[in-house]
Amino acid sequence: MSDTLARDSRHLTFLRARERWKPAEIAFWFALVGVYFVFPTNLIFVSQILITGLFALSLDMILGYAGIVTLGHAAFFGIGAYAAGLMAAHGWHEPLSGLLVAGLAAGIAGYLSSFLLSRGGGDLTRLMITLGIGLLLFEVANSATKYTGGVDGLQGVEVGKLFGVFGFDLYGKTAYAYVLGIAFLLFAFTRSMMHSPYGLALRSMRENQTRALAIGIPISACLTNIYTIAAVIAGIAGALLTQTTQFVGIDVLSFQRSADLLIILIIGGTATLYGGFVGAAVFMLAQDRLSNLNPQYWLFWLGIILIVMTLYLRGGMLGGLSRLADLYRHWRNKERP
Amino acid sequence: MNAILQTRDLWKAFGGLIVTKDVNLSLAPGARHALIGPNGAGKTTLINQLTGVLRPSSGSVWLDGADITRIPPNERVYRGLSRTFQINTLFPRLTPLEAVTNTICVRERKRLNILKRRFFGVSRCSTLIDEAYALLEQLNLAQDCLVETHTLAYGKQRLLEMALALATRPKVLLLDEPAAGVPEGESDELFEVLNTLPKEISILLIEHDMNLVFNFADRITVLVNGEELVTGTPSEIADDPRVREVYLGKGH
Amino acid sequence: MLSLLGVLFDGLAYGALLFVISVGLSITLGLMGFNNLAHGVFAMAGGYLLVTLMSKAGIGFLPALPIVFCIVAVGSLVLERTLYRQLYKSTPLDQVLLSVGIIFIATAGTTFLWGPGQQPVVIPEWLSGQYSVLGLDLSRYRLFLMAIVAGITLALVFGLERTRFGAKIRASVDNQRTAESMGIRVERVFQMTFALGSGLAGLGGALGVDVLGLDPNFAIKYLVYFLLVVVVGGPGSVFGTLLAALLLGVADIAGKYYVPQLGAFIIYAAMIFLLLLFPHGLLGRRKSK
Amino acid sequence: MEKQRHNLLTIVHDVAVFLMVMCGIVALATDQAHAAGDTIKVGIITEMTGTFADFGRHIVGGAKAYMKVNGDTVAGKKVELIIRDTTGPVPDVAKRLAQELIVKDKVDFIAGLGFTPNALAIAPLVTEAKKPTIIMNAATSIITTKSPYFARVSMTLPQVTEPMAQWAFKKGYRKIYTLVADYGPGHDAEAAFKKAFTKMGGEVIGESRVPLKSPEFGPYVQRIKDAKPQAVFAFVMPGEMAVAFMKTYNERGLAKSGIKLLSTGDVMDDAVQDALGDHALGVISSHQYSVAHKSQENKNFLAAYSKFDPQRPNFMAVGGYDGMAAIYNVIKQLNGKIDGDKAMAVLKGMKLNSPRGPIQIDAATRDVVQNIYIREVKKVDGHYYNVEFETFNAVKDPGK
Repeated sequence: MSDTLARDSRHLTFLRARERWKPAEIAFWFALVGVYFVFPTNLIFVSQILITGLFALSLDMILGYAGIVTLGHAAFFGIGAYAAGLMAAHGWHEPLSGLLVAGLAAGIAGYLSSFLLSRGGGDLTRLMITLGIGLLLFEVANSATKYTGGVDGLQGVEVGKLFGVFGFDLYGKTAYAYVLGIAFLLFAFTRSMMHSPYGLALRSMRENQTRALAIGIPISACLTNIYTIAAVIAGIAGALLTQTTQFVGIDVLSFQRSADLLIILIIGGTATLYGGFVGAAVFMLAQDRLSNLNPQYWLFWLGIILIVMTLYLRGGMLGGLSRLADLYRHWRNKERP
Repeated sequence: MNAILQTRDLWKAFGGLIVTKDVNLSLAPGARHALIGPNGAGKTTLINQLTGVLRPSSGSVWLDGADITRIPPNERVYRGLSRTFQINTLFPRLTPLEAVTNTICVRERKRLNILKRRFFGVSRCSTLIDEAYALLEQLNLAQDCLVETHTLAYGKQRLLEMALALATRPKVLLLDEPAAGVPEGESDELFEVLNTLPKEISILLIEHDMNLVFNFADRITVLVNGEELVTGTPSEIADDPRVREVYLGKGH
Repeated sequence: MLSLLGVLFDGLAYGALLFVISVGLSITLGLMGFNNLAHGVFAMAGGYLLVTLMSKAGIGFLPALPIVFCIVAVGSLVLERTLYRQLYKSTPLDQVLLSVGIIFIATAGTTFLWGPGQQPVVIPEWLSGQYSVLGLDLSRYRLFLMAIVAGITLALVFGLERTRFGAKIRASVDNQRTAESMGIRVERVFQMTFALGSGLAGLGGALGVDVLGLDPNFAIKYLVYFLLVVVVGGPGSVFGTLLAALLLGVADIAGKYYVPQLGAFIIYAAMIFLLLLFPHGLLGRRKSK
Repeated sequence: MEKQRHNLLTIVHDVAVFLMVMCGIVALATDQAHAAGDTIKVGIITEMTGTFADFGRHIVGGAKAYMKVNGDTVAGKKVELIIRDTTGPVPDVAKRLAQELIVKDKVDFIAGLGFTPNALAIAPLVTEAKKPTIIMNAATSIITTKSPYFARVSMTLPQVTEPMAQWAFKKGYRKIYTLVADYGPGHDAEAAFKKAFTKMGGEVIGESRVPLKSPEFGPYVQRIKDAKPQAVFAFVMPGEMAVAFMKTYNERGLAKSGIKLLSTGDVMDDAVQDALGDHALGVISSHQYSVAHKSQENKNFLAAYSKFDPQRPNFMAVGGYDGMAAIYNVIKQLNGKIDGDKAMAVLKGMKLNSPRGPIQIDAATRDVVQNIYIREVKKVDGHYYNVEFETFNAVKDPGK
């Protein structure tokens, strides 16, 4: 066996294998297509899971990949939701352009606020600044009753037909297909970005900022950049929620939404790309089921889950699974020495 | 003199505490320059000013004829100033191959188009990956290049420190105690690497191990209390009574 | 002029309240470096204990306070042993999640035991109402709070700076290994510190309920306020916490009195502004390497 | 080795996806279990967890109390409650729950709805599905105009606010200060009071809006004190906001200096009376229901409610109770065959004998018409009650 040949194939296959779409990933998205036919009465629920998953993906970009802890991510979701809602309420009913505008608005907000984050201080300072911005924005939406409808919500959101053909119906069929399509596109976009040299640079920043700076990564520019992109995706997720519910409640900006999102992502697993979707599914299904069983104590169970997770299941569901797989590998290696 | 790296009247004070006092350091192209001094002499602070992590209170830093005093750290790397760390400062959950490839991609980022940089997988940059692999091979890390960094032996991690710094293709390399913490027996590998570094790279070495310093350096600067005590050839330094005093105490 | 003085007094009094409910967190977060968002749980425990002691056991308001402090402090040790200890060296994110889990369980538990409604808190007659001093109306309870704050501040500053225990805490915090090699039982010191912080949280909760109300959501509702004060002040600095509490208190009250339209924004805006000016807190120390 | 590593990653993802799909299937499949039979299903959308869990507790408690008193079978059909948790004012969740109740559980009625945004969000759905929907709490005027299938048994804010203004003017108050919580309902109350009061010739000499998340009322109350009005009209969120406000009000001696406190009954919520304690003594409020209301219906209601909840009920519980009464009536009239349009026809103009007194659902607006009582907080047998002393008969929502 020629030495060079072995060498070539070895290190390149390693990287290529990481980047390739795995069969399980393809199965994941096909399963979601399957949901459309198998569970026609649950489409709204699953599309809300997808929206939350997409929102969690955007958080994953900055928390999982860039390592910024934030408690104010709902700000961008909310900006997107209101942008899409205001457009639709003031006569512009076309949904796709609504998404674009929402993403743009959230992106601008993300770009501007990213400069507040590069001021230094620890995780805690960043946490409080993001939290503060989120709370401020909530108050702004609450006081601007004339434009946002305040706590009563923004009414009169009318979303036109998708491509001028498919109307949004009671069963949420159009909504589901629409959400799934957009979620997949944005996921593929994020996925390819995270596997690119840029994604590698982000991961290295999370791993060690000092070194990242020492190998020449322009850290604050990268942070601004990824923060903006994450804000755009969060904004689009918000707009999707607006368009599929045809209503905007002020809760899109609430602290609760940011906090739940963080929990969702952690439950699913950070820096895994799928963690957000898995977390959203588990969290929302559990909330729905448990609170139907005994609504008052859903919080209790959630608390237990969180504690068990932090003590015994670091890395979330997907992290736990990969450790299971590690065990499996050890076992197999023993079997076949 | 056309120095590759130079400081001019560098001065740094934290409040009333002066840590760098009128330092005028000068590295000729291809130099093997060592910076020694007792603990707390301000060696690391000086390095931090060279790399741009700290801003000097006054004075300036020059790289290849350009004033880089106000240039951010990452831009200095781009212009050819790279460093290693005294304490391993690596990416624990990246593999060495990823870490070095990352460094090379960062270096080449202005030559990659946006699609390659942002949207195509890293594996598309196969020439850069080959370069990374070759570098790792050169540093005896090829065997371990596909496992996560935190699982590597300490000595291997020291080598990776070096690999990351070299991957930026520096003109000037600042080595901050490269042998720190490496047991006696295992340091040979490291010295060998140091000795085979290409001559075009100018090196500023900070080291406690006097053997290494005197074998390696062609010029030595002794720093005491933030001040340059003396600069000279190894033999000049070895004979200098002031240096003996600093290192061995007054009684000797 | 009179209204200015009145506003200043109200602001300081509000600051005193903020200080009382947050200082415990400043200790666990700042000294031990534990991101204990469940601080409010201990405060809430203090509140419920106070209510129960007063209504069920018939203990007076003043004697109930030290009892609350002790019970919460001792009770917190159970949590420290079973849960917190395991995460002392974890990432902030893990600590945040653990403590959020504790908040959720506490919220559900309190709902189960006391129901979701507001708990009545009756403070003694001699603490309610106002003193009239030179035309200024000063609330008795607020004056009482301010006195307590002065007491706590002095005790803490004295305790942390001048006593052996204080020296041990500082040594353990600065460098765990060195402290251990000096014969300090770091684990024990951390336990005591945690109990102190939690006890103070309980005391703060008990003192705060008259103004803040008490229901199972207490821990989450006021979380933002605890964090705000501590982070702005600079974790671990008692004076910093005091300064931040008073500053934010005065800013908030003055803002609400003079520009009531902006009432909701002031405290958050002040926080962001102060954090941008002092990313490490007013009197925070930069983490030395 | 490498091949194995590759397999491994695949396995991880396979397992993850498998688990997720299983989770989903199990969770979704349990939904399909509801069998249609000889039952009438009522889907209650309300707040069961979170900060507003009290809403759900009262609404559901009230609904169950009605079923306790009147049995769970009407016209040969068993009535079944399906309770869904919105967790708060979260319209997207409310809308999803409504959709699921309609298409999956196939409910005959939708009820509950503690918050305006939740009600507004489901309006297009219930219109499309023609589901009779009983609003048991949400109080913004416009709600019933948003869907012809909405009927309200609770109240509207202007409805309870206007009588307060009229009473105040009648009692000779001319200079009044208003203080409201800074959110939609607060703004509505402020506007309704001001409109009614100034129309009669009174003057609102100052207005304050208090942020929802404010533990400190000092500066706002101080402004009132400095403005020296004859009375204050206050509308804040029930719960800790009301408690904090009342405490500050008393601490600053406004009551003693003769500034009367007027409010609507949501602030003087029966359920929080004991938490308010002496602080609220003497406060005048206007509302449709007081626990202290003297009637046989109220006695029955209180007795039944105490079976579900040791704490006192409030107006939301009565909303739940009367909502169920309306639903029972419809089932009876239609003899168990529920049809959206017919149900709405029955609801229009329906009269009920509620624990609060007689009420009617307006035939034109589908909104509630009811007596509004002026009450004063008094201590009776060691507990605090809103004691009614004056009645405005059959008040319609003036907001329309």
